[in-house]
Amino acid sequence: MQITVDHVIRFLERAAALIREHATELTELDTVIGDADHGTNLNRGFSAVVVKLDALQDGDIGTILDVTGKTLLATVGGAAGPLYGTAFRRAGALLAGRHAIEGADIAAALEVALEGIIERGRVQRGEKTMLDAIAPGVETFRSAIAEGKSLEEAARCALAAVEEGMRATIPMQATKGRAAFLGPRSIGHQDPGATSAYYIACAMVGLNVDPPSDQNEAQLS
Amino acid sequence: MQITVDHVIRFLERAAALIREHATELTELDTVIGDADHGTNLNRGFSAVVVKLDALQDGDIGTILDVTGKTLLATVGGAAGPLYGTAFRRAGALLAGRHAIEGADIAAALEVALEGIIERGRVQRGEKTMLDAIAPGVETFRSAIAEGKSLEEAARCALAAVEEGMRATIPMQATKGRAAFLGPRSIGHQDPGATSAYYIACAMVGLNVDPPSDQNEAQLS
Amino acid sequence: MKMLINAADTVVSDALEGLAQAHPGIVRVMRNPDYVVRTDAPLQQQVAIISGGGSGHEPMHIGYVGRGMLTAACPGAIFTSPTPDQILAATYASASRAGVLYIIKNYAGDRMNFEIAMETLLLEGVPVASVIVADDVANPMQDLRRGTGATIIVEKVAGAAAEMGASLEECARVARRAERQSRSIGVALSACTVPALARPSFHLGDNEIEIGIGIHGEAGRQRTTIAPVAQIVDQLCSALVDDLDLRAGDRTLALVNGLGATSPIELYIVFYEVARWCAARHIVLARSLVGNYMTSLDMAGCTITLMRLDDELLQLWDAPVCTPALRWGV
Amino acid sequence: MKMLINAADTVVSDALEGLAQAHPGIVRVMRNPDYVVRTDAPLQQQVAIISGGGSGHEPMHIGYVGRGMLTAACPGAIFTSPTPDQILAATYASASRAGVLYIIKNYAGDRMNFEIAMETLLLEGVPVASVIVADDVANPMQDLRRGTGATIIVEKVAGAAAEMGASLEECARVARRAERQSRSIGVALSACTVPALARPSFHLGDNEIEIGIGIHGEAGRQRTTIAPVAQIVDQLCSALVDDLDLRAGDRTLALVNGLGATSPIELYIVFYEVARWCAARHIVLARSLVGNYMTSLDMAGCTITLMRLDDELLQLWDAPVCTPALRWGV
Ligand SMILES: Nc1ncnc2c1ncn2[C@@H]1O[C@H](COP(=O)(O)OP(=O)(O)O)[C@@H](O)[C@H]1O
Ligand SMILES: Nc1ncnc2c1ncn2[C@@H]1O[C@H](COP(=O)(O)OP(=O)(O)O)[C@@H](O)[C@H]1O
Ligand SMILES: [Mg+2]
Ligand SMILES: [Mg+2]
Ligand SMILES: [Mg+2]
Ligand SMILES: [Mg+2]
Repeated sequence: MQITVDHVIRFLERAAALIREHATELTELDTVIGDADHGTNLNRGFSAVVVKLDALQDGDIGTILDVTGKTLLATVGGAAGPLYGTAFRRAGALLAGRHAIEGADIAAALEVALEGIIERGRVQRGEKTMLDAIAPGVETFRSAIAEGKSLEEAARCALAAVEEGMRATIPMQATKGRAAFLGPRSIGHQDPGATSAYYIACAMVGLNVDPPSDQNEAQLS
Repeated sequence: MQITVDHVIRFLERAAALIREHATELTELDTVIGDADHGTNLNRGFSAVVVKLDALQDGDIGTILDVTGKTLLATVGGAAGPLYGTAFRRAGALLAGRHAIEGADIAAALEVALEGIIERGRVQRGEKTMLDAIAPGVETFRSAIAEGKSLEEAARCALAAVEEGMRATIPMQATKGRAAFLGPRSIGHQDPGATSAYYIACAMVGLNVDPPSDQNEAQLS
Repeated sequence: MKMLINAADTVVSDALEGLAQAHPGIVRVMRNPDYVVRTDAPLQQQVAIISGGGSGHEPMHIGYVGRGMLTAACPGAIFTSPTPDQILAATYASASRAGVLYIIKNYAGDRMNFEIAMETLLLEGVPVASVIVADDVANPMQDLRRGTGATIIVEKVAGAAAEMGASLEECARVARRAERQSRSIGVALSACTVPALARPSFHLGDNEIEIGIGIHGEAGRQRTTIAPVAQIVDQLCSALVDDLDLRAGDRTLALVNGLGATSPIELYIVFYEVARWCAARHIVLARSLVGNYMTSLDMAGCTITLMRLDDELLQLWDAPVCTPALRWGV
Repeated sequence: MKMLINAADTVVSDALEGLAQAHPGIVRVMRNPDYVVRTDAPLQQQVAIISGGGSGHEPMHIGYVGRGMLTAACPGAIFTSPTPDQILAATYASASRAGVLYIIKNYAGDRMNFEIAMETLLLEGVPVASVIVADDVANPMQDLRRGTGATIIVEKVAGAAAEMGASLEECARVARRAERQSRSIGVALSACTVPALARPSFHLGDNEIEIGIGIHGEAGRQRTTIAPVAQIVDQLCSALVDDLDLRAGDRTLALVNGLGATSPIELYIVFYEVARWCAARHIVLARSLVGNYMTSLDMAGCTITLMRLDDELLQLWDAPVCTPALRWGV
């Protein structure tokens, strides 16, 4: 199957909805090992993205993702703004001019987005950041597509990997971001950025089906 | 009987002891309708008086009271410092050069002390201040002496009047001092200054007997 | 209650030593009796401007000693008026033949202690005048008004006049004018903790605030619930403007003062609302001051002071000042 | 949790409007994107000194905009680094051909947002340099050190150099030197309340304090019990002096900074103990600053910063400055 502009817009709307729904949870996680703003900031950013989407119905996928990245950059601030902003902009650059994409395109876009985060954050896996959720998801997605799995199937596998990666941040000691200041005290708490990455990944799954019912959304939380 | 320099020194020492013992109570009363310093301040002042007493064993009663007043003035601050300081200095001036005094002298000294408080505080009875405890005490003492009562008997009657006057401040609305800022909210609380006046009066009673035993002190509290 | 202190009974002396070490070029701190005096005092032919009051209100008064403001300040024990000994010692260290002006906040204790000092000075023939600051409109009765934020303005104005060589009468006149043109009122979000007491002097519930509080840990006149700042400012400013009879076109100075535990960002928000409130009534905020200028230990909340300005008061306010806590033009 | 605000999401904008109205002669406040800029910017042939960071630390940074210090400041949301858009807008409003120096606190978010802005400027050919402030010794690992109190010193020093006409390289050099010569550490008596969260971000018991806290409501490295200030200062100063290798005879600048809810009298007591501690080791406190200069909303506690001074840094520190929060020599 192919992913169209409509799908991408729906993905972004769902991501925004999930972030809004979980803003308090994200901020609470950030209270424990950060500065209590992750949910507030991402919610501000994704709400701004949604406002922009209306004008982009006729745009291409690359433009939509680039505008999303720019909007996140301009409105989120903190660490998450540059990281997610860079990721979306890189993906957007790769998909410039495209109105329909398929599995391999998405895998490539995720790959450059991931590189963007690694470069911008000067981060490796194991440092207790969003990367620890995103990287396994991207890898899993790429392999699944390479193995010939359906888009939906690949996305579901990737989401499971993201979730696992998110949980894996709990026992880690942070060495990047604000939690790193806490040293050993950062151990035992789930990383807020890994958690927001999980909710964004949730929004990607089932893109080829109708927007999730309330029940679906409830399952995600 | 006659009151000598020794008696006066003993009175001041007992007053200091009682103020020290009740400093917290006085400060607590001052917390409710004042600024939480009355006990602390008077305790600082009377402790300074006690230090001065050693050098005054050979002085006359007037000098001792004058030094007491000056010391309170110099160390107490707040409203209580000028009021008690003025009272002691006025009594000291009246009794200048005297080494022994009797009932009528004491009544006269209390009278000028009272006047000092009224002048310094520009205060009348019924304004919920120390005056409401001191004034009835002074009057009662003077009448008792005029009626020919013994010094001890007069002092006991006066103390009862002081205590009654102190309690009478509870239902009053303050119109002088810090409690006045509270307006009607000052009603229902005993005035700290009236209470310290009561403890000082306690120290005057039984001047012709030995310093009070622990038990006596316990009864006072 | 936690505080950054060594012990309750060394709070004032430790802080005085701290001030002395932090501003050696501006003030000298003398001990027993305690006072703070300009390093260049006594100044011949300059009226000495002296204030004082209980400690716990820093930077008032000790932080306002310096060129163009106070010649000396007398810090009492926490919330306790200074003694006549302190006041006289500060006076002898400051006063020239031009005389001395006492700026006294309207508290029984402050008034009596300064009065006793003045009685002594009169006997000694030292020219002395005084101004009583009673600006807090929380109490409707004029003589029951506390001296609060206006004290800083009066000290600044009198100090500027003295620095310009004004006579004692002249200094007293401008000080009284500044006082009469100023009104204040405060709101507390929490009580303060007197170190010797070691617990807050009153309790406010999670949603309670108290309007018309003083600066000595005393409770206010009215307890109400927390509301958006715009509403609180409306209530406070209405009281001030009514009492001072401020009208459209009047120029004013606004002081938004933190009581010790309120953050600067909140004070700027309060100031914004004061500015909006005044602008809506065409009251001109010609000058302003936002920050911790007169605290009440660790009380959370603020006071607002409004002063009607004219050219003379404006000029005195703008005159150079160099103290630990207020500094401009030098 | 009670605060003097209108609503959690208008805290920053209301405070910015307040700053604008309180200091119209010094700063201009621009909105969407938000930045604060000197009224006289852009200054031809003068290097623009720009800083920024999350809000909630007032007067840092917006209170340090003005002659002799920052050309512009970018306030983010509460505890949130500003965005590249803000930084670029501030830069375009400030920068002349002499270039721009960014003073960046060592937080992932601050670094990345400024980095993105720098990438844009490099493409556009605007000369740009940056200095990272990482002065908080709470973390033994150098690159995990937060930027705290030293930021104020670096801003002052760089601003003075720029005002004197120094080149971009020169400004960056003195800023980096000031940074390398400074160390800070903090202690909290209570946590702060992020308005959007509406409750304190961590809890300290009645007798607990936390050493090595940051300024974003984050917990510290070590929890201990309240002690006399002399003991706390001993622990904090030891850490600073060890790390900076301060020795007898060294001249220093000491900044005792309140975190928002600590009273001025306490800060002066802390400063007194710092002065005593240094004096006992023959470390010379040549300059000092005591007050709320970098807050963490309504956190109770303080930070101590020590900087080794030499003639050049001293001269830059003493140079005239005229900002809302720091003012001397003008
Ligand atoms: N250098 C980095 N690389 C990758 N992710 C990072 C880095 N620094 C922080 N993060 C992520 O950002 C999250 C925090 O985001 P946010 O709260 O918005 O920023 P801030 O820490 O500036 O308040 C962390 O939970 C972490 O996942
Ligand atoms: N004008 C006055 N005349 C008489 N007594 C007064 C006057 N003002 C205050 N007092 C007394 O002083 C007491 C308070 O003393 P203290 O706490 O030492 O002073 P302050 O109110 O300055 O803190 C009050 O309880 C009251 O009895
Ligand atoms: Mg955060
Ligand atoms: Mg009292
Ligand atoms: Mg008092
Ligand atoms: Mg943040």
